[in-house]
Amino acid sequence: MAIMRMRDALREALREEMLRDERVFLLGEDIGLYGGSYAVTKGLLEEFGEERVRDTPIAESAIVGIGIGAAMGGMHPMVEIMTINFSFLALDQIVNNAAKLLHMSNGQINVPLVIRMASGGGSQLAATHSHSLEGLYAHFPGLKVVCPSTPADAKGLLKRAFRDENTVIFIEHTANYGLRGEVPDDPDFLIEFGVANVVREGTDVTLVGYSGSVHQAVRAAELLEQQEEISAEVIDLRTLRPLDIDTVVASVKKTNRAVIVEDAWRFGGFGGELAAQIMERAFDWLDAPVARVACKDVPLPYNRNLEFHALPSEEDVVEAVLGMFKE
Amino acid sequence: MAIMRMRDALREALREEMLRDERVFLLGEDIGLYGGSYAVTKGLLEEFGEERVRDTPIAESAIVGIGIGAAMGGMHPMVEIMTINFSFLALDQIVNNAAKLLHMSNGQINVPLVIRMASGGGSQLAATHSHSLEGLYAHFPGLKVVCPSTPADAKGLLKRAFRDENTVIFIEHTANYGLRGEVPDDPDFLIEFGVANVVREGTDVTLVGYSGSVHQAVRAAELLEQQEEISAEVIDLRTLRPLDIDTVVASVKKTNRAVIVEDAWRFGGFGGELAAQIMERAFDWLDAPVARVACKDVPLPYNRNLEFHALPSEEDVVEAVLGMFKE
Amino acid sequence: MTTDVRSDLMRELGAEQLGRFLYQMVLIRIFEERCGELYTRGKIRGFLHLYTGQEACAVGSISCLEERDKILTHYRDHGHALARGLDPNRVMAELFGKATGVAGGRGGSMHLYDAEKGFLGGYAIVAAHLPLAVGLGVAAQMRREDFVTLCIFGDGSVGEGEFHEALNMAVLWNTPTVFFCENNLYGMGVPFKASLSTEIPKLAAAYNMPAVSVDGMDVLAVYEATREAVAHARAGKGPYFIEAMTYRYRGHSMADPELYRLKDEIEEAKRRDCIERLKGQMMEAGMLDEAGFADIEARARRVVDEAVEFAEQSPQPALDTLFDHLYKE
Amino acid sequence: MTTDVRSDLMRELGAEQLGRFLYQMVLIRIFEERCGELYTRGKIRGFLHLYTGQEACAVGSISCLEERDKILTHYRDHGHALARGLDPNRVMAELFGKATGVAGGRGGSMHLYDAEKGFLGGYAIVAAHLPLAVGLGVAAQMRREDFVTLCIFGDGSVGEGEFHEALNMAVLWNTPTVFFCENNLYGMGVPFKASLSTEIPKLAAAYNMPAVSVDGMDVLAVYEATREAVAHARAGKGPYFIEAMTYRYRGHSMADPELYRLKDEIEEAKRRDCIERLKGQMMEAGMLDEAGFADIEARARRVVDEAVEFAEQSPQPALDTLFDHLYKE
Ligand SMILES: Cc1ncc(C[n+]2csc(CCOP(=O)(O)OP(=O)(O)O)c2C)c(N)n1
Ligand SMILES: Cc1ncc(C[n+]2csc(CCOP(=O)(O)OP(=O)(O)O)c2C)c(N)n1
Ligand SMILES: [Mg+2]
Ligand SMILES: [Mg+2]
Repeated sequence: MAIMRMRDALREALREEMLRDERVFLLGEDIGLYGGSYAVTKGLLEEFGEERVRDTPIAESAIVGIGIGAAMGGMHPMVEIMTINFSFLALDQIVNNAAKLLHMSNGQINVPLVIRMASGGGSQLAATHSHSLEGLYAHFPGLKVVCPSTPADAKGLLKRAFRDENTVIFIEHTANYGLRGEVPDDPDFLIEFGVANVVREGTDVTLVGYSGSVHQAVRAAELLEQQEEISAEVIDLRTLRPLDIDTVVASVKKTNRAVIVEDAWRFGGFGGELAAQIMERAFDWLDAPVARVACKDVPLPYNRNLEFHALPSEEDVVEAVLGMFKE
Repeated sequence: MAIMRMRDALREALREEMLRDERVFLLGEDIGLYGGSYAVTKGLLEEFGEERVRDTPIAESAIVGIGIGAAMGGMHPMVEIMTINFSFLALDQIVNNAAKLLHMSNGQINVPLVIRMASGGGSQLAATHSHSLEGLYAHFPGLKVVCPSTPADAKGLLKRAFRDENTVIFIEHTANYGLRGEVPDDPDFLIEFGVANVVREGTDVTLVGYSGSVHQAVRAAELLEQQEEISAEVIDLRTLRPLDIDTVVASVKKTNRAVIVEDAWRFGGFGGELAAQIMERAFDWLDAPVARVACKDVPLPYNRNLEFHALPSEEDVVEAVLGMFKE
Repeated sequence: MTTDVRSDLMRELGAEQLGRFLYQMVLIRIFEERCGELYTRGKIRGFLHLYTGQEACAVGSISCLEERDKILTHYRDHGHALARGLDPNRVMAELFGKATGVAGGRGGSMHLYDAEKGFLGGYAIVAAHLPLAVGLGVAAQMRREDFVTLCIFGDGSVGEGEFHEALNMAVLWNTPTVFFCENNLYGMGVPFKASLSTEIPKLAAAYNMPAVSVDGMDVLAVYEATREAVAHARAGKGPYFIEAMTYRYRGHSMADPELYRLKDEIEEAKRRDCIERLKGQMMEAGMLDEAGFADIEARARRVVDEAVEFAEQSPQPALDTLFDHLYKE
Repeated sequence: MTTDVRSDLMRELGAEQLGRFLYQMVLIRIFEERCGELYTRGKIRGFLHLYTGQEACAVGSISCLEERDKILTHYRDHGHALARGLDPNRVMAELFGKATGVAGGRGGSMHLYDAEKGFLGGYAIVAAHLPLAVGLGVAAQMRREDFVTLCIFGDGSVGEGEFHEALNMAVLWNTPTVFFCENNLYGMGVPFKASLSTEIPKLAAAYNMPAVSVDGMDVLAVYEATREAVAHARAGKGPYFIEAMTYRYRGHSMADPELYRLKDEIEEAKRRDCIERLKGQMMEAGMLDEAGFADIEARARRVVDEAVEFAEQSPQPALDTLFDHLYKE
């Protein structure tokens, strides 16, 4: 075990997988000379050379398409899309090629590809640079969607992604890159997809988060305990596809209340899916409708006050929980 | 009133709006010489000439971008994206420019633009050509999302779209193009956005649909009445953003049960949003969890049996309703 | 009819190889005409884009490939599949949506695959397979394998951004990619001149790769150009661009009312027909007589008849296979 | 230092106009250096891309425009905004995120707007504003207005598909668009040569439009080329492409560790500094003396001081304005 930041844990995972499997190589904008815009790939160009760490032109669609083609040709590439905001430009490749080729070719062609991208708001980057699109990707069958919240999970899940024969969308919240935590050294440390993590046990309400929002949920749980004597269980989904709804439902059957916390816009966001599934599976256990705490329905503004007003906060979570107990 | 097909009603709307407002012009792939791939624009090139009906190269992103630029320059363009499947390629323009410019510029720049696209599965076009993405578009603040199910609605809503100062995503289900219905002749016939249509009244269950799925809901309601003596109310949302949830909630408070019917994949689809909102607003009125009937979680296959097996059917709706009464 | 004897190349190829070209072109022609009928009868559904008229492109280019090479093409892909030697029975079965089809009935006309034969798919999103072809080239380089990827697409694709992105990166990374553009003068109903402000080879050459334009109605010209391109790519000299000027006799798809072009233009193109041309050349060279040609036609017809029969008799995919191949374990 | 006297052009422009050029370049330089400090002190946040070194591009090109013309640019947009005459107070206030900012604090550094001045935005998605510029040209044509759109972007944008799509359509539709590429040799940390397989003007010219490369460290060269381009576009002759070879003295953004280039290269570029150059030329021509230059600097510094003061004193946007301007009624 070593204590490290999430960005370093991610780099460790990439390094170990590159050492383990020569089919693994990296391509993306500024992952080489620049060292990665969030420094995840720093040093890898020096260690592995230009053939395996490739700086690309700014051409998201082609980069992903080349990753897909290389995967079809027997490699296991990792494409870094600098931030999820630019992934709109590659969405056709992801949805129509990466996600569907196996099914459309009746099992003949698979696309073992890892697509990493930085995500989330809260850094005053304004409306075009602050998207949270985990749920958008989760909608498409054929993809797997991973969104770690801790350094250890980041490493274990990213290493797991390179053991997958399918395309894995790996989404990293920018606010998490600097987070520190214990990370196993074991080069075979893997975390399975579709296994949620009960971050904190509790009895009165279940808070469900993923990626950045897990930390808000945990802070809210602490506030609830300290200020309101409410015991909140916190679940980190870790992967949205496959989704470990069983763990969520088991928790809700115990607590009888659920609040979903996410950075994305509420309207049409993934929280709706979670709320609906909880209702479907735990209807008779629910003491109150599942609540959703999410981003307000506006493009994120640059101004810090406005941005934080738009984004969900731990206070919003506390308020949502208290609302459930009032009724 | 005249009886016409939906494609003709759409053409009428375009024609009337072009006659009314010289800022309106059309651009898109094969809308001119070819007559439109679904014949919606047929004859308009002949009537309005090459300046106002523009065939474009195959370049979805630029086409939409040019539409945005022209709108910024004082025009009110209509961009036809041949099918919604190709709109992935234009998504960045739609989400980052069309939807956000007004807000980002603090109200200085608006984008009065209508983007029409054909949508939906069921025509054996296989996985890349069968998407239903109404819900995906509805997620983005700044857009309006319209999806008519009848010729009259198509005309009234499309004309309304050209009276809007914002970008309107106008989604037409391919299965609806040939549908016939009465359509008002009045050139000022408009249908407001955000007003759902109660297509059929009922007392035992509320079926909620939009675009193609309204018709399945209606057929299911007929089966339920004939075979099971269950009285189903059917609501056509007409627009997803703005969403008329009030009409839905009022209905559910009367029927105490709701089934959402949609062509999109269930997982992460718009149905989750609807189910969650119904729960939030009518929790104490619900006798059963809101059910969702949607596409199975696979890319749509070419084979007709497989495709129909994957898509939601009226039988699936009936089954979902019966399931609610059993418990 | 032109019978410009390319005597050197014809001698080099010989009667047998030329006969194979002729047979393949005839097979594709008959196959496609039959598909047109079957579509009208509802046996084939969805979108169907026939290749009639363009046969020299598929046959001339694909004949230059080795077994280990890869092909990516667009949705107008029957001709390429047959030229690559995919089983006509299984291609037809795919069009029928049957379980025995090359994609188990999941893909249909626009999405044929045979990975074992290096036929990595028909792609229905215009230009989206161009980057994939570059990626296959990267894989070839990194695996130290010397396969070449032939990437086939239409003139309409040239308007898409991915065309540019892919060409640029292929040159930057020097990948073994042959870009093969079948310019049939129309992207659906839009004349090529209305969709590109320049000439295709001029644009391709601007990226710093060799770019040529050839007569795509002449199988020998296509063969010669592609052989050169494949040798270039295989030798590690990087990508190569070919524009083949051709023409489709049928509408864009079966749904096309063909309002955008005149019958005359079609008739004019037919006078340069690729099958008639090679037939004439071979006859002139004494490599073929009418009986020989009749025999080729009869063979092709039998193969197509059998394919239809096979497709008819094949089972539908079972409903419980719907979720197969969603993820690979 | 080069002081190649372009005497004809200098005479034509006269001391007043040249003095304006010099003043604007100095203003931008001082403004940007102040922004860098303010970022370090946390007054400006988010992404900040400074324009230092490239001033001649903004000033030389934008000086050629009429009031009715439009400008679209990318996220490195302060220089363009100031050259267009946006109020420095309100630009600085925007960087502070204040209600008085040119976008009410919603846009920040990357998204400056002043619609009244035809400054239609800084765009932060690389190359996504190129099609918008073509669309504005379409609007000009259809409304029978003769405004020209100047579209500014970096060398890195040239790799994106939209670059290709936009250039092609601008030529096809003959729009009054001036494409102005500031080639500062890097797209973030990727050297230009690693991101494009060819030269930019060669590629642009392949679309059949005039394309030139000019010294972007020479405000007079930029002015001359852009004047020609704007006249061409305004006369209805269609789009025009300019590559301006320039250099940014600072990192890509404030977060840039600058691992990818050597100090020497930066020093070398500074020897061709655009401000020093014009200053020298004007002195040589007797249009300026050291006192005059000191005066320019002092004026610029006062303006920047005042802008900072204005920004500091301005109010934050009220929280209840969050939903303003989501839809236009
Ligand atoms: C991205 C995208 N846009 C639009 C279409 C619809 N479409 C299918 S084929 C076609 C024309 C393509 O023309 P071309 O590339 O010349 O090939 P051809 O059909 O002539 O063989 C169009 C517009 C599509 N499939 N994909
Ligand atoms: C589509 C997209 N991809 C990636 C980025 C991240 N990014 C921002 S600026 C930049 C470099 C652009 O370089 P260039 O166009 O040369 O402009 P410069 O910064 O040199 O002025 C990159 C990669 C982005 N903003 N948009
Ligand atoms: Mg074509
Ligand atoms: Mg640059």
